[in-house]
Amino acid sequence: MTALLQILFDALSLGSLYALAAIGIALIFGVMRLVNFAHGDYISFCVFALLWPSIEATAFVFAGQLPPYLLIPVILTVGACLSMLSEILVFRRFRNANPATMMIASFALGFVIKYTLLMLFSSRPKSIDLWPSLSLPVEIFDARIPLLQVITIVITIVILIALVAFLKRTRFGLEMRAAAENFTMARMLGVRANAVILLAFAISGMLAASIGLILVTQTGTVDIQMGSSVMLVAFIATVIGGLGSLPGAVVAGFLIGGVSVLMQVILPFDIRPFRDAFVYGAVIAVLIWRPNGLFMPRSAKQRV
Amino acid sequence: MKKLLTGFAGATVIMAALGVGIAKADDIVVGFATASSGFMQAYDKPAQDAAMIRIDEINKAGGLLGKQIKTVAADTKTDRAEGAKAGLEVIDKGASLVVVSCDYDFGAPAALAAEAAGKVSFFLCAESIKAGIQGVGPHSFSASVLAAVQGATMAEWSYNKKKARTFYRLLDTWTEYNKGICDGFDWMLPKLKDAKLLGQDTFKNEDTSIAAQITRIKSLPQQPDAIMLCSMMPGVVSAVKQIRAAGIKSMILNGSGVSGGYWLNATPDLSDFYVPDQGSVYGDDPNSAVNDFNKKYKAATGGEPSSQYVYPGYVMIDVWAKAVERAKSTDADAVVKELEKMKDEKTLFGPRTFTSTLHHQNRGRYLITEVKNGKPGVVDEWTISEAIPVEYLMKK
Amino acid sequence: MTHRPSIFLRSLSTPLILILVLVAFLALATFMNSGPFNQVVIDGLVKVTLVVGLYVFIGNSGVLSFGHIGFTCLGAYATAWLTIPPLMKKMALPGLPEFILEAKLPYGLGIGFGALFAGAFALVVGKILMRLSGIAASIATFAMLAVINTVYSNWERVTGATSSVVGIPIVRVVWPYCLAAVVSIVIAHLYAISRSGLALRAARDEAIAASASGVDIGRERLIAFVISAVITGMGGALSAHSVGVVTPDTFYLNLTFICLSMLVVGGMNSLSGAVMGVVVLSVIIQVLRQFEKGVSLGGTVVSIPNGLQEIAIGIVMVVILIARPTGLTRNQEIVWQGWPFKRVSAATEP
Amino acid sequence: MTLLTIDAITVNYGRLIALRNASLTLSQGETLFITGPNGAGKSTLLKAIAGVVVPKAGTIRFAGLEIGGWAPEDIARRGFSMVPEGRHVFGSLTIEENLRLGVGMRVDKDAAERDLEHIYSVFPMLEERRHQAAGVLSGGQQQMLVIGRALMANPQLIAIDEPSLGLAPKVIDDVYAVLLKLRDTRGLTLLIVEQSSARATMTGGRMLLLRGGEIVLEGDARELTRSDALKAAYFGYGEQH
Repeated sequence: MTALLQILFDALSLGSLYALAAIGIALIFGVMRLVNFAHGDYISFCVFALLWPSIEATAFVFAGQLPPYLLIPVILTVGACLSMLSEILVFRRFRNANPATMMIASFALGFVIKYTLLMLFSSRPKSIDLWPSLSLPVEIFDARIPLLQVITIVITIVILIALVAFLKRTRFGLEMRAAAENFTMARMLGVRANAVILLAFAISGMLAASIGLILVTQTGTVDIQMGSSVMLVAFIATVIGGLGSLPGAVVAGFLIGGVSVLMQVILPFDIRPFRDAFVYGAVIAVLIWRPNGLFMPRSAKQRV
Repeated sequence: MKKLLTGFAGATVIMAALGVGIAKADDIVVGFATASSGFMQAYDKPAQDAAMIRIDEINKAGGLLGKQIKTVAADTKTDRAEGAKAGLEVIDKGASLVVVSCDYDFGAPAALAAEAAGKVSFFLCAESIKAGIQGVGPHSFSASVLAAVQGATMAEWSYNKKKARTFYRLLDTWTEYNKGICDGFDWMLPKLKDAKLLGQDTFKNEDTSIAAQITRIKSLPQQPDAIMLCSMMPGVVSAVKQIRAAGIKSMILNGSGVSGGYWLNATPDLSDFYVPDQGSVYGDDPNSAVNDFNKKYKAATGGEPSSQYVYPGYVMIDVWAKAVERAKSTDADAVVKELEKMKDEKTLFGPRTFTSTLHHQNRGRYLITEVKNGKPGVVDEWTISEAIPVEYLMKK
Repeated sequence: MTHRPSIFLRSLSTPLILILVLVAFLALATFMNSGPFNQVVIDGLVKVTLVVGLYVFIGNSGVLSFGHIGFTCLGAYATAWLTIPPLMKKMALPGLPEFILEAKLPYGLGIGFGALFAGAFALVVGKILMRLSGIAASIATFAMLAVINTVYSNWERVTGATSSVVGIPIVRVVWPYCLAAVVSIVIAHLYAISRSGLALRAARDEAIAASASGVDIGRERLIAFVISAVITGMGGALSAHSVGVVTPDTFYLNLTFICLSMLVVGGMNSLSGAVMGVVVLSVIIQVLRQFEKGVSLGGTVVSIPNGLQEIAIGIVMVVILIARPTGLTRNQEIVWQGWPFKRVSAATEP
Repeated sequence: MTLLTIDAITVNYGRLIALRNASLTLSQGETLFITGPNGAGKSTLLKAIAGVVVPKAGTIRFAGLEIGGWAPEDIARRGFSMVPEGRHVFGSLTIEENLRLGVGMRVDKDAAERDLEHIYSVFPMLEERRHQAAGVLSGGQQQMLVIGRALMANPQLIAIDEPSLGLAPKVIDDVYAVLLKLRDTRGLTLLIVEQSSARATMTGGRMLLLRGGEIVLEGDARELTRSDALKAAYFGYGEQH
């Protein structure tokens, strides 16, 4: 029973990360058909924003020393600004380009961000102990669960609720949903395209920042690669969920998190290193079964 | 099209201008085909700096065979295809010793190029048995000690000095280095009477969470005395943090990949954490000459050595230069012959032995560093009771 | 149809021009006779092979594939299995079947079998994957790459897992690579003007109309998928012989993105785009790299910090794509129409 | 007062010329029907005004401003409301959300609420299902919704591409009644594309015939239908009613 509970928390906390990242990607895809491969590098960038640039092995913690009530808004702002900046400088110029071109442009942008970080901080992963008290375990029904896992899940739920409230209850949210569904029609109704897209990028950037904060608290590491693996899974989750469908992205994020934890638990030792092969095999199976994803938005067909 | 070709021709002219050898005939050239950018840069650069210190020392003391040692460098960009180019480039510039990247996988292309050209190649700090005869050829060496020795050292030392009897093996499948540590551990464990493996698991370095693996340890009927953690940066920090966060108190044994205190601020209260080191970067080495080297390194680079992986660079030039002196030539075959005669050759960072079947260390003296309340310090020294057989390592 | 021959000739000029460009590089390398420069040219020719392979599928079908580097991996390991001296193989890869363990083929045959192995694998996997289209197909191909990578990274006894497989004969002469690149261009051109290639491009541009006129899109895609797998598999085998070492992580995301970028920057719907993308980006990279090492201009050495090359190439790519969203060749083929070169639309003429 | 002036615009999609040298003017409170066979460029003309396609040549002035090259949202915000062909409801939004989308640019929120009530009173079905996703509506109901949504913006000029398509005759009557009432009370200007001229004859107003991307005929709707000019201009294809 306690083991089961533990596994449940493992799956939920991993799924939370994937879900948050998947929303960030789905949001942008929704409003402008862009699969943003730079998203993972936004995550890394936000994490590096905790440090002062130096190529020494020891991390020079800078912003990371701020109290949480300042640090969180600062990092969220960094994420939002980076994301918006990339829209203004790069993606805005690709409004009518085909998806492949935009995808490669986003990859090139990510490349630039990654190597800029590499130059400023060197490639050696750095260590930082952010909010050590979150690493302590808590007892839940006899299971000792790291507090951070609980917090990750709670934060994800809070972010999801806030996002739903924003989308459902505000004017901007309404316009964003409309723009995600039919961009041109929304514009003909006076929805300001650039503002909506910029806002979507800002939210996406803030989501990247929150993932970065969770990751760095959990791993204690600041590494250039750290966003990439999350981003890849999130990208897949977005497709499985049905591109552009936010609920789909969330569900698929949790699904992939759950499946990988489950595989780690049930696979025998000799096959365990092949875990990802099974996970990706499952991805192919799902795609064959439902090529348009689990939750295809009603209007997606005509556009993709 | 036309523009394109013109541009291309221009580029090649530039290349040709640079490609011409720059070394004087009476210099001995050491070529570094290492990473000055990309991921490996952080590992190659410090060891290369240490090598430069030894080269400087030799040059100041009158040089090698009466000649000055010159260095040339080419960037591998942490890319294998670029590595082959870099190797060819330094050979083109007359290198008689080709120094290649710290990691076997990234160093091999350049080392293979050197081998094909009949030059001696040295891996800066690769710890796979392939970094040498087995994976490159008879002119290739590594300056470090096999990863397996680290795993074996930790097992034997903890068994003898810490009374560890029950073990758990946690392998990060990312690199050969990680597997090497666990191979050494696997070899040693059956030799230890009553020592028992309670279980084992794997993870991937990039896994953001190893919660499932930790749950498996915690569901064991009995918690292990020691966890052999075969992993490396950056994933290892995350793994250690999560293991301790989950309340697992077993001592954690490691390879040298976690050497150095630079990452410990991620885990400020870490205790019962043990690392094998070739020399101490913490300023408390039993050999004061090592502490002197650390000062010299700081003077040359502006910072303390970040980990023990600085040291093999120094050892490398040291043993190679000795072999050149003894052979009275930089001719590859003669130098190799002299290197292979070395048996427990003293260096600043432990003895070195090369034979005609192994250009690497399958046994070696290690300092044991303990991390206590987040502070590292040398607590012991250990040399495994017997060398790990080459056949065992090759089968792995 | 009196103008037929002229169209045929003009379309024939495309591969000829591209081949001439490659042969010019071969000649230059022979003339320079410098080890490092040879390696640069070899590397470029391997990339040409890979990107042309990608083009055969992506360019004709319009489906972006993230999986082809998986075929590169298959080809590279296949030639490694066949060409490494048996003694080394028995040590490093004892899990291989007996007849492969005993084999010691010349590298040419190794490359050939590598290409065929990749093609055979693509035939099996393609039967399943080619039912998909659009972004679902892209993700499915990526999942295939991830599965291949995971298996090759962990199958200790057959692939040596993550450790480098060594002992592959290193080929440092340029002409085999040039030959392979030329062969891949010829195959790509022949496919593009074949009935299947035409049908597939028609389906790419007008999916509904094409399927209404009886084009079996799945079948045509499968054909393109297999042919492109053969070419990318061959490229992988070549890359194995160019460096002498293979590891699974060489054939993963980085290479995938680099090759896709070269294709898209060149112009993903045209063969000329595939070749020019590689040539242009490679030349820019080499020039930037020279600046990293330092270039003496008028007596003063100009150099840029190490690592700036990667940043610069990223920016260059974005700028090219902003200026030419459909790639350097604007998705058109370079054809001979007297001097200078002129382009025609790839949609109307292959 | 002239509300819209289109002067010699040409629109092409690649090599295909969809609209050639088309000019027209429209005064406030006027009704203009555009008719013509399939592919004549009717929808393209509306899209050009809306800013969805950018003319290659020519100028468009709306409400006293040169709007050529403007973004669609900016044109909409000047008081141009468009109902494109093919019922673009936002399927995942509720009916009321769809309607409220049109209000975004208005400052007179109270009046907007009254307009909402008004639209609900004309199309009671929409009110009944106001909190359901618009995707579940039938084709005709969706048509009502998009017209209602366009009116919610309180535009000066509304352009509707084939309002009758898929609607029951009774509903068509209702739709026109609303439009004409707004024209008479608020001075709303109507620009309506209809493939047939029947409705134009019934409603009255000006009519314009497009064929092959060119304006071939223009005049009073009733007079044109009475004379044979329209039929002749439409030729080949014939009148459908």
